[in-house]
Amino acid sequence: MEILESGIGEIIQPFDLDEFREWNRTRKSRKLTDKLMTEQEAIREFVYDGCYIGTELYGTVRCPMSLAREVVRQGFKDLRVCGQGVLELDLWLAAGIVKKLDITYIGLEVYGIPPSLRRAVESGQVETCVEWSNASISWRMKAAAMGVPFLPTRSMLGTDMLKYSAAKVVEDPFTGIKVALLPALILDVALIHVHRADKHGNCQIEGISGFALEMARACKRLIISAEEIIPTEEIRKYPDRTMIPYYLVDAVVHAPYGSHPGEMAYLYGRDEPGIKEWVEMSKTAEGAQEYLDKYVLGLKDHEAYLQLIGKQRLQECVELREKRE
Amino acid sequence: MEILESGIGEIIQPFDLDEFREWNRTRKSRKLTDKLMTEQEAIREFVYDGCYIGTELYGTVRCPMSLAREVVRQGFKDLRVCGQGVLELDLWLAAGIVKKLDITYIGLEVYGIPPSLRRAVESGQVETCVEWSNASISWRMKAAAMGVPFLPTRSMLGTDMLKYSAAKVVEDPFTGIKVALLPALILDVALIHVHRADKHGNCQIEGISGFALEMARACKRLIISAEEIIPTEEIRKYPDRTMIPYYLVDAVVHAPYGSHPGEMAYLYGRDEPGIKEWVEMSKTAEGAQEYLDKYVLGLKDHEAYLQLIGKQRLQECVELREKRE
Amino acid sequence: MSEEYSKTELMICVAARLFEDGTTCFIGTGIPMLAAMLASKTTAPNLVPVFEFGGTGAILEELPRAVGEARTFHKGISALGICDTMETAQRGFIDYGFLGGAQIDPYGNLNSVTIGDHDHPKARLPGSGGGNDVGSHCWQTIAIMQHDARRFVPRVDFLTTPGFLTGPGAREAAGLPPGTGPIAVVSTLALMDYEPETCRMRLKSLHPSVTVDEVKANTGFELVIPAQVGKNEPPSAEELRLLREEIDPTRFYI
Amino acid sequence: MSEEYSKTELMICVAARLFEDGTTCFIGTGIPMLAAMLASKTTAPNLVPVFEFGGTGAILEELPRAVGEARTFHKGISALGICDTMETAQRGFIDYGFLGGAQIDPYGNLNSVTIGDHDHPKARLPGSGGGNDVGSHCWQTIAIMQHDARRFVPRVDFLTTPGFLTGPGAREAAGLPPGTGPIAVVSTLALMDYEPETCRMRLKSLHPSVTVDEVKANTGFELVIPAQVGKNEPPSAEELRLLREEIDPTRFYI
Repeated sequence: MEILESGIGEIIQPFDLDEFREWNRTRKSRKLTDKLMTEQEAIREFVYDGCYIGTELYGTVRCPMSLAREVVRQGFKDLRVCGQGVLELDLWLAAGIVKKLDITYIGLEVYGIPPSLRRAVESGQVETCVEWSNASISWRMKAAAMGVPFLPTRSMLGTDMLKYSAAKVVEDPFTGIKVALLPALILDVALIHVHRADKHGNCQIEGISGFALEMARACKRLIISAEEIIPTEEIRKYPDRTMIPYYLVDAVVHAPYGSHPGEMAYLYGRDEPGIKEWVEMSKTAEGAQEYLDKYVLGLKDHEAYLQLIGKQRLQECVELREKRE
Repeated sequence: MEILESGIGEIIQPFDLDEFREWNRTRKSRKLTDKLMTEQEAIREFVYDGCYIGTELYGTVRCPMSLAREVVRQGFKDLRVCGQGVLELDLWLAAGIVKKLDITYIGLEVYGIPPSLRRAVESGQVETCVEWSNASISWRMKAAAMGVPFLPTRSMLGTDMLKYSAAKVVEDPFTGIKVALLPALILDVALIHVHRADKHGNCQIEGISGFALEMARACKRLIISAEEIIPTEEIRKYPDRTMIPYYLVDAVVHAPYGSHPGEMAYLYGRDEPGIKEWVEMSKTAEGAQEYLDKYVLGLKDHEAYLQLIGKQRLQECVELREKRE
Repeated sequence: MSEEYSKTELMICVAARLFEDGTTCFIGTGIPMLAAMLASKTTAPNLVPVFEFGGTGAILEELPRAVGEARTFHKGISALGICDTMETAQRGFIDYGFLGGAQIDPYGNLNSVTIGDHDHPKARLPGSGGGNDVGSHCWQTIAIMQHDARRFVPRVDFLTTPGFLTGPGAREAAGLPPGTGPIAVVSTLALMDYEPETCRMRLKSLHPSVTVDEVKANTGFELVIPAQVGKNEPPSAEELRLLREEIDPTRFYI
Repeated sequence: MSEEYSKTELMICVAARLFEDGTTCFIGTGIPMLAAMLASKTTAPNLVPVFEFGGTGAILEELPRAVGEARTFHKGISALGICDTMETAQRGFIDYGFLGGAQIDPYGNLNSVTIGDHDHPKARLPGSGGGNDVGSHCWQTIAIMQHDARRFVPRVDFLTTPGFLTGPGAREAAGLPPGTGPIAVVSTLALMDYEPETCRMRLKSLHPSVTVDEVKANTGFELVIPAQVGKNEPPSAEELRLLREEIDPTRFYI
């Protein structure tokens, strides 16, 4: 089973499964403790300069925006990031806090290529971009979540994606086909926004799960923000709805409208004007800074953000929500 | 990435991912057709002599017992089976229809080693036993479900399990640790019992999911039996509860109490006397045959089986069900 | 005689007519969403839309603006995660995929990563996203492109999403699943397919009032020009009504 | 002065006392279930029981009779599937695992596959089940055994579940996760642990009225006998009351 080809991309986040096991043994309590914190407390305690960090799902959908803004507010630097992202990573890029990227897609969806991404990468401010497909980065987390060093795939074969990734092509010893081996990805910090969580960190998600299950199991520190904090009795009544069990979680932040201006399935729809405001202002570095000042740096916390947005606009988002029918 | 060790076990079910892809392309309709059938119709249409077949979950828990009994009733032979099984596979072994086994565990749980297994294997009637752990067989299905030729694991290393399996040990090219590569398992036929399904085969399961998601995605022919047939509107109202989408499914059988004498979470508890009856009667070949005559061969179908069990005993099982509280 | 319509509306209609009823199809943001909705309201009522982050079989009553938003699983068959969706594609269950990019080459290879050198790019683009996966695992893919010589290039700067790679047999040699590959390009000027023997892009049919020379002039490589070049029907009044009144009444895209 | 009790009740109590509070533990069918329930009602109220088919953190109000039944996720923290549970173990989240088998050797290796030759066995046993996985991934494992010379053998006929394999360093050399391995055996006669230097089974403490010679006579290999051999407390009246009245009132197991 020789290596037929190796990507020249850097493994931005080297991993050691035995060290991960030891971490999970010694740093993850099995006790049901109260992990409720504010955004400030959680980000201050678990995020650090240079850490490898990721967010789920993405900017306009069930995204931990209140946590992402707090990361900017606390002024961390040299972050190594995997994305898959829209507004959240674009904010980080505009704030100049990203040093290396395992990049799959950072865009503004229908609004196109993010000027912040272009400025950050073309200026060399982001030092390294290692390329992965959306599925590949999810499978890399899935490998870590399974506790294995790699997963095979038939994605990326034959392209420059393989060449500029850190994957390796081998011949399957059972059937002889070629597969790319994707190295496990163990994040230092993961930020995930959910519909409901109890104070211990047991989480329920509605609608698509994105890659929340994989990321929650593939990180050393997991900060959960939740639209609603529910009693543990509710969790225990529906154990089959628990997608992220408490022992994976380090902090639980109560963040109503935590995904704004993005949407939250069945709770509120996206705030199109709010999204467009970033699209417009981020066209220039100055405009992006103005946005950051107005919506992030100039505000104390998520509560201040929600006050700035205002009850009426939030209510309008609620009226736009997807309904079960 | 050389092969450090190879199990001497046979790959009882050789696989070809490209052929599987072609099958999924040409033999699995994307249309929402009516797949409702009786046990007889479904088993007759999709099971065949010598096929590689599996059941989920196992004998006393959410097990497709009505389908398993029908397989015996129709007198197929030379089945190749993966198990993980209790009553269902024990019945098949007693009926002498199993030729080869990818065996993980076939036992009577608290009641110990199944005499039927001993008779079938020690007599040589079962020609081949290839050994796998419970996790390994599930991961083999997961590999097929992912569309990849293998998955790595740290199970089975250093033991006779590895030696008598068909796994291969390699050194991980990223970190240098040893891992066992488990070959994908693509079943010819899978039988899965669920709580609710619509006529197209969209399935909802409550409680633990066992390995239903993996098996449903790792087979060429999938027969679903369901406690309840629900309208597709119910499925579409809760798309996040669909564990098995219709396009994987070939037949849907309405089978109330389909897991009896096993349990069905939140619907009915297990029928201990019913289980003990098999435990007692299967101690001798004659007794096992007597049981088969009484509960399987001597009965026309599942409805006749339920009549034999009787409303009162079934009601007693319902009263023993797990409740959400 | 059809009324006035925009290039975008025309592309949507031409793309929509390519959908085959009763098939599964990966839908990306933008034109594919409108085309899928139009198709499901016209020629492909049994189309099964698949969105990469988990939504499958949605009833597209309202136009999705993102591949993860709730509209992608509205009254859907299932709402799972990206791994399940992509593994479903890897198992061969997804028939079609729509793709886009900043560059396309004669073999249908697409670039959405960088213009210029990867490590010192003239322009950084969003990245593969699910594009590479869709191009690797779906049975057939269709590209939607602005048609000009800067986008239709002899060689893409960064091969992000596999078309036929270097030509006949190249996909299989690379390990990509046999029988997969690009089948069409819908551009602002015409509809292209691929010449079976060479796997090179071939002009199939022209949009109304577009000439072969115009297409050649806007293509940065030698396009295969068959003896017979067809003409694409302009949007019908009904197609335009559906697009403007039912599918995108707020004119979010069109 | 404690009242009458059965060998099984004694084993359950000795096993229950080994549970560490606030830890995760793989629970198999039989004695481990009773021991886990007893522990959670006495010394380990914060024990997190894990059952291989998906139940985690259940409140064990009624005695499970199978590792998949609803009682294994009664008021549980989560009810997922076997892959998630086993992957959680592979990631290092499961502290303890209880194991059983037909044979055990001096290094704590267990056999539950065949007696005699694998391909022509004298006796076919159920198979590994989750045993091999639990023995591979859990940090520490505890075996529950009938104590006689046919079961405590120099070499198991089929090495199903890894103990220390051939001795010090052997698990790591085989690729099993560092720092894992067996820590104890609860038998019908005594409690054993392992000598750190040799990884060989060592007598730790005797059940009431059992002698060292009796243990030796019933062990098919040379057991390490330390200078000090302890004594296991008989079941307390409270332990027996819990077992008989609360945990297994129908005497399903005991």
